[in-house]
Amino acid sequence: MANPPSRKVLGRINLYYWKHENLGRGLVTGFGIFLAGLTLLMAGFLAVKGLSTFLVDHVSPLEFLFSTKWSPDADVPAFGALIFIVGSILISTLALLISTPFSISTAMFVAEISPNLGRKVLQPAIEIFVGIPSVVYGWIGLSVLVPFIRRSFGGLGFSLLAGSLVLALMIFPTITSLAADAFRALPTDFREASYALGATRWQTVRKVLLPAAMPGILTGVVLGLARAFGEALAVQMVIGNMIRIPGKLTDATVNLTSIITMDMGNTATGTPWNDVLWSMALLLLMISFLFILLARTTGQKRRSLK
Amino acid sequence: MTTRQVFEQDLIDLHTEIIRMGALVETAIANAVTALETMDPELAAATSRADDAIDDMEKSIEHFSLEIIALQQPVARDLRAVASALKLVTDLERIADHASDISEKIIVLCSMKRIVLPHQVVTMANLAKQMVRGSLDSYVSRDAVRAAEVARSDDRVDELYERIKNELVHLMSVDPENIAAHVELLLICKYFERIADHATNVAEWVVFLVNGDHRNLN
Amino acid sequence: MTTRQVFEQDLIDLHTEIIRMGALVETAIANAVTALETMDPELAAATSRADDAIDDMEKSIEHFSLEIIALQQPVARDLRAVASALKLVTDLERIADHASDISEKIIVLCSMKRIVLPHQVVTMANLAKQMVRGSLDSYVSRDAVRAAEVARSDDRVDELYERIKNELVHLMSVDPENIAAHVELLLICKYFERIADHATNVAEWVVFLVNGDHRNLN
Amino acid sequence: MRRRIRPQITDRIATATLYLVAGAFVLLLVAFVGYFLYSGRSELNFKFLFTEPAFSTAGGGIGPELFNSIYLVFLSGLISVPIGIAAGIYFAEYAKPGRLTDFLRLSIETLSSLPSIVVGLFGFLVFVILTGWKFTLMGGALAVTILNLPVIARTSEDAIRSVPESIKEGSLALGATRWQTIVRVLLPSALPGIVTGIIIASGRAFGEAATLLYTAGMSSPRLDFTNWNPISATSPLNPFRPAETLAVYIWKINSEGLVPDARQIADGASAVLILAVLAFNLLARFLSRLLGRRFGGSRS
Amino acid sequence: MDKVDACGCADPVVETDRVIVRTEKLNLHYGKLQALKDIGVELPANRINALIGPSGCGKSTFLKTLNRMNDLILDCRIDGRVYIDDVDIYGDIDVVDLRRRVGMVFQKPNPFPMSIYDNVAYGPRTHGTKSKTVLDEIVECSLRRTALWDEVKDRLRASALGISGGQQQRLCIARTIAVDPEIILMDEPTSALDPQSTLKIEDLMTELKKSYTIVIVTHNMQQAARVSDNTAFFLIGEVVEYGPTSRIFNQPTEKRTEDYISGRFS
Amino acid sequence: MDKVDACGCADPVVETDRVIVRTEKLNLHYGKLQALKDIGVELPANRINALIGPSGCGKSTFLKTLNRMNDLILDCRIDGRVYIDDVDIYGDIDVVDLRRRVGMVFQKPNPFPMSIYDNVAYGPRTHGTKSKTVLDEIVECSLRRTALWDEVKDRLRASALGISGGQQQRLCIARTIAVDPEIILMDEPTSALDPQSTLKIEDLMTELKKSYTIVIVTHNMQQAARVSDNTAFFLIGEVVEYGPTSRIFNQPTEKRTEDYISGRFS
Ligand SMILES: Nc1ncnc2c1ncn2[C@@H]1O[C@H](COP(=O)(O)OP(=O)(O)OP(=O)(O)O)[C@@H](O)[C@H]1O
Ligand SMILES: Nc1ncnc2c1ncn2[C@@H]1O[C@H](COP(=O)(O)OP(=O)(O)OP(=O)(O)O)[C@@H](O)[C@H]1O
Ligand SMILES: [Mg+2]
Ligand SMILES: [Mg+2]
Ligand SMILES: O=P([O-])([O-])[O-]
Repeated sequence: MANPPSRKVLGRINLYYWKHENLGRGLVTGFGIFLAGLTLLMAGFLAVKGLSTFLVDHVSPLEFLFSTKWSPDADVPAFGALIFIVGSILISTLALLISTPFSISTAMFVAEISPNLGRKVLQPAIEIFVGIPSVVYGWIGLSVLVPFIRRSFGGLGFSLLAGSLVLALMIFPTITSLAADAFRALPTDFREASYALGATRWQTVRKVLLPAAMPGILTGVVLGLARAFGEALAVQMVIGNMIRIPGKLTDATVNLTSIITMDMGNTATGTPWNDVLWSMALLLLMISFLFILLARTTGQKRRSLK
Repeated sequence: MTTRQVFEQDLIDLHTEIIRMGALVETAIANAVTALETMDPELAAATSRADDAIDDMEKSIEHFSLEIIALQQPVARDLRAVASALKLVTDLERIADHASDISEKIIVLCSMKRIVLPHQVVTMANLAKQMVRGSLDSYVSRDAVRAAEVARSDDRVDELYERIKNELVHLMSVDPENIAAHVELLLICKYFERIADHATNVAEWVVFLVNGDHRNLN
Repeated sequence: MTTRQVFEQDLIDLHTEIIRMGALVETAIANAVTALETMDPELAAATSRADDAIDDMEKSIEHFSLEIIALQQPVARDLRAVASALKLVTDLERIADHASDISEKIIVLCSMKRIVLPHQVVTMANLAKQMVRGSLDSYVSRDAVRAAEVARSDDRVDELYERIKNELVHLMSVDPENIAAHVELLLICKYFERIADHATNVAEWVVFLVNGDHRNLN
Repeated sequence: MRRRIRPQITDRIATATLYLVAGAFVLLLVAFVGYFLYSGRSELNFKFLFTEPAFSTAGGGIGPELFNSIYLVFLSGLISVPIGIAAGIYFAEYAKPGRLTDFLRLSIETLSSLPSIVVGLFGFLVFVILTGWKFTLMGGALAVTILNLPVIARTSEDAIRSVPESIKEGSLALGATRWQTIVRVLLPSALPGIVTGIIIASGRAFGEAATLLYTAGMSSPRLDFTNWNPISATSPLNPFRPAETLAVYIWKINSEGLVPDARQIADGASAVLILAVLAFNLLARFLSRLLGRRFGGSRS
Repeated sequence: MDKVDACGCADPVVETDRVIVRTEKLNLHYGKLQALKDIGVELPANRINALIGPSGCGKSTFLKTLNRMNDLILDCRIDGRVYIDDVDIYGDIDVVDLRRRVGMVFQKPNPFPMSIYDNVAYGPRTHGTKSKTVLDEIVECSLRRTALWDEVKDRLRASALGISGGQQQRLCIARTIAVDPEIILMDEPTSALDPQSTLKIEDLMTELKKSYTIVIVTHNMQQAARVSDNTAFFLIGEVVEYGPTSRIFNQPTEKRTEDYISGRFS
Repeated sequence: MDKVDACGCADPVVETDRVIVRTEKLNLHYGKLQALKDIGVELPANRINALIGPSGCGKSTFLKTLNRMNDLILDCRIDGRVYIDDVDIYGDIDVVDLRRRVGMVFQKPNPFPMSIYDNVAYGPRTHGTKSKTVLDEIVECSLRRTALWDEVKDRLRASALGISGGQQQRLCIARTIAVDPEIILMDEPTSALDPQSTLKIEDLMTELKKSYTIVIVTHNMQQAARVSDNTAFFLIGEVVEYGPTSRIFNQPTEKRTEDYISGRFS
């Protein structure tokens, strides 16, 4: 089989192949590995920084995770981060509880009840919501929500409730658009089949579509949760930043990201206080890794169903 | 019943129909032979009348075969089964036709002065009858070897026919009074000869059905 | 050539083949009639020899028809075209066979003492010949009306045959010397009668081909 | 025929409820946008957009911040788009399927959903401390790049993967190499998806604050908009200078509260951000539809 | 077969040649496009009625008028009458109930992403059956009738998406049967299946016609020839010819029908 | 046809019965599964060779060994020899060039999402043709040969995704022809098409065999019967019978072949 003249073969190297395959392949492989390396580098960096709390400063991991005593600048400093962890968990869970029902309802509307309105009105609206920067959410929480809560429920206004509401608003579009995608990804066959058996639209949505879309919706919920957990500025602006476990919804509290944001600038590198902040960052990294794993497994279930 | 089974059943029905028709044809020719031996005008008349039913069967089997081809689109062995059915019914019908013709001639003979039946005529008639039965048997059992055997008998019939013809010509010249009767008898023999030919054709179709290979067997 | 065109071409080829075969058959029977009229043993011998080619054509057309059915799976009109081809070749072959038989008898006749040919024999022979031609024409032009006409002629042939048979029986008794020759002549007439029958069958298949409706036409 | 009532009524009630929720959601957005445009209306003028912020008096603008935001998006895009797409291609086409690749993909996904404050801290350590650059626009851009790279890589990979396998086979069966297939068939087909990804990432960079607090810093030097020499310290084009972006500015004036008209500035800046988001959205839509039409038609 | 009886399904009485579906001057428009023109046919009960015709001639559209699935399409307008059991289904009737009585099987097998059991039980549950025993019985009976019981009885709780395409299609038929319809509409039910599964579905149809009236759209001429009792030939929205399948395939009266079935259509 | 000549395509000389593809003891494993067993066939040039057999018997796999598309599958192992024009294609050859010489058309039409022109020009461009005039000529010629020219000549710049499925499939064939292959492999090329388009593709194949050798996988028995010259019957990875189509369909020597083609396969 003779090569056409355009294929110059020099020694054992086929120039044509080199030019049209190996070159490009080498390039993209390099960048792919660079990106992967970057990730590992970050993880490594955070791990080194974050673990030095325990390895260098000899803070007990148990104390870090389970103590509520936070006095980093005392003579005998205590580095219990439980308050922040609880704050993060409370605020995220609450946000999720508020936004999930609305998200699913909106997703149903967009995908099933009125795809037309959904496509023309709601979908763009959702996308705009996703794109709004978190400081703007924080700002609206600060300038509208906090005064409102103060007037209605008393207290400072800066509160767990304000933080959750702002977060709920932020993650609402994430969950909604993933849930709507999950509904839309369902084949029309399901709908036709159900109608042909004499089911009403609501029966179809409730009994066939919702269960079928559940893995996709769960993925949305998990990713929403991840975002809620990691959000810093918007929450920090409205939560009040009081280092205590809140007794009620209108109490101010604090969470992991807020304390990092606030204290990082005020501490010197290498001090135990600074190290503890890094440990919190590491904790956030681990949690987001966990959430991704979770979202993946639910997502995989969805793929295997298709 | 499954679609495939419907088709199988169709093929079986086709087979059965042909066997039924074959049985009628066999009876017709057997009756014709008997009527000839016993010079029985009533049996002959009955035989002649039976022919209409056989004609109808031919048409209905033809129609059925074509329907199977149109609706089931058989290939290979199945197609051969249907095609051979389509073809051999014609021969069967022809045999029955000839049996009926023979019967009519017997009736004519009976109305004339009695002549002596040369014994070879009966031999030939029986031989033709056996060939028909043999070819039908080979069809039932899809037995190509048997069919080829049947076809070979045709030569004997032809030979017998030539001899009978000569004898009858001789008889006519020695017995001018009975010329008409002997002419009828000659024609009867001619019919038996044709019947043997058709039986050979049937045998040929059986061989085709089994082997997929259609050749003149004699 | 497109697939569809292949099929159309197959159908056309089939049609052409049958017409070719028909032409050979027509020639065979025309020659047989001429040989009879002129008592020409050489023409007769040639006619008899031509039969093998026709036999081969029958087989090849049958084979072709089955191949078309197996590979193209025709329905409706196409199927009828193929099915009627499959069926009527048998009749054509039979006609040629009979023409060959007639020729052989003519050769025998020529070797005997010359007898006078009753003029009705020639009439009948020509009538049979015309029927064959007519049935083939109706096939070529797919003309069911013409085919039905042809089939109706069969009655005339049968009638003529009866009359000739009586005349020949009479001749045998008045001219015992030529009995053998007259017997041969009788058998020749019988063959013509059969030829007319087969021509009728061909006509019936033409009607089926055109109308999809297969009935006895006489 | 027997009439059955219950399912139909449930159906009506459910439908009405869903309409209500969806309507409320749209109202909320309208209120949101309306609120900012209304309260920021007084600031949506040239002076506000183009003048320097004031340090402790009222009437400052957001000129440098706006410029910084845009410049940052541009810089980070310059780095993240080619690398992101290349990495996307690698993972979609060349990475051997297996545990290692799965693990890498998982890592990258984690990177993309990492809290931005954590990325900011990483950037702080690397681009501020380790390199000794101090707070710089470049540091911020690189940190934002870290945030955006996975997004772009991910959307590129998805877009390439969603090109039907059959099209790829078609190209290979014609005797094209893998690389030719990627460049000539896969990338053009995936372009709408990739572009959407880039624009979304840009929008994110535009509004990002947490990452930048500790990388690009919370202050800007006095910029001389007539100086276009990129290595001069006062040049707006100099990437190695501290640069406060719009989003950071909003956060800062709220946390520090030194300017008397903080509220108005924040309102105005928020309105600008929201308008920018709207613009990015429209652009993404427009481009992906344009490209979709160019390569699309209805895919059957 | 004996097993079917064992599961308690009453042996159906085959009534013959009772007209179950009758249309009169049925016209259907999609917006400005007229998809059906003056259709007037009478479909006999307990028969397999095949609809054939070139793509876009309105076969699917006609099928969907019989269970009013066209109601879901916005700009679809219907004039004329469709009687099922002498009731005008475009009159004042309950659509949901109509769809229960007129089941439908689609081109691509479309089981719900739930267990095999739940798929079959879906219809009865939707229509208010709650009792577990009754449901069990319906499920078993439906699966037996579609000759699927033995193949899946050990994994009724497994996902319906895990069985083969042919089995899925039979499951969809079982699901339709479970609501005890009178008529089953099938829109090219085997075009997505391999030949072996196709044969099984065809067998099933022949079996089912004892109890149900079947209307099937098919592109496969042989399928229509093999399984159907009557065939209607559609062309650009009209019924050109309707009659016993064996006549349509042997001696169509219309030249257009002949051209179509013998593949001469351009 | 005269138009084809007008476009400058040399009228091909039909050589007959030269063997172009020959396999010897070809075995193929996917991991542990043996998908092809000891295949030894000789396919003649300028003929349509049909591969038939039940699902999963290895037809597609065999087809893909002929242009080494199986190279893309990781755990696929091949022993034995495949000769094309007496060159062992698993020896030291250029795969890219092999794939140019052995074109492939897939089950579902898969035009590239670019213009009709670019689709056809894709192959030649990939192989280094740059001249606009040459490309124009190749495109026109290929489209003419697939009888598509008249249908699309006014919208060569329109997206290939906007034409009908049947046209798309012919476009894919044109695209394959454009690189001037010797052999065209087709894997169920009409199974996603309606009957009319199917007929057109079949016609095209009959036309193309004058210039190319065609190997086609089909599930449609009639299609194999109608268009192919030779038929190979595959069963569980083996070739049970191979011969002239008319013999296979009239008088198969193997009972298994007969059972399969007459639909008796269980
Ligand atoms: N929802 C719809 N809106 C508008 N027109 C439609 C719609 N559904 C079908 N049509 C049109 O109505 C006509 C008939 O369509 P229908 O689907 O009934 O054809 P069909 O005979 O089923 O064809 P096929 O064999 O391809 O399924 C076609 O011209 C089609 O384009
Ligand atoms: N990439 C693969 N990896 C593992 N096994 C495979 C792969 N492709 C095919 N097989 C297996 O090899 C066997 C033959 O497959 P192949 O696709 O060649 O069958 P086929 O005859 O083309 O069937 P069909 O008619 O369904 O297309 C099957 O058992 C199939 O499951
Ligand atoms: Mg349809
Ligand atoms: Mg395959
Ligand atoms: O049918 P025949 O008259 O030739 O026996």
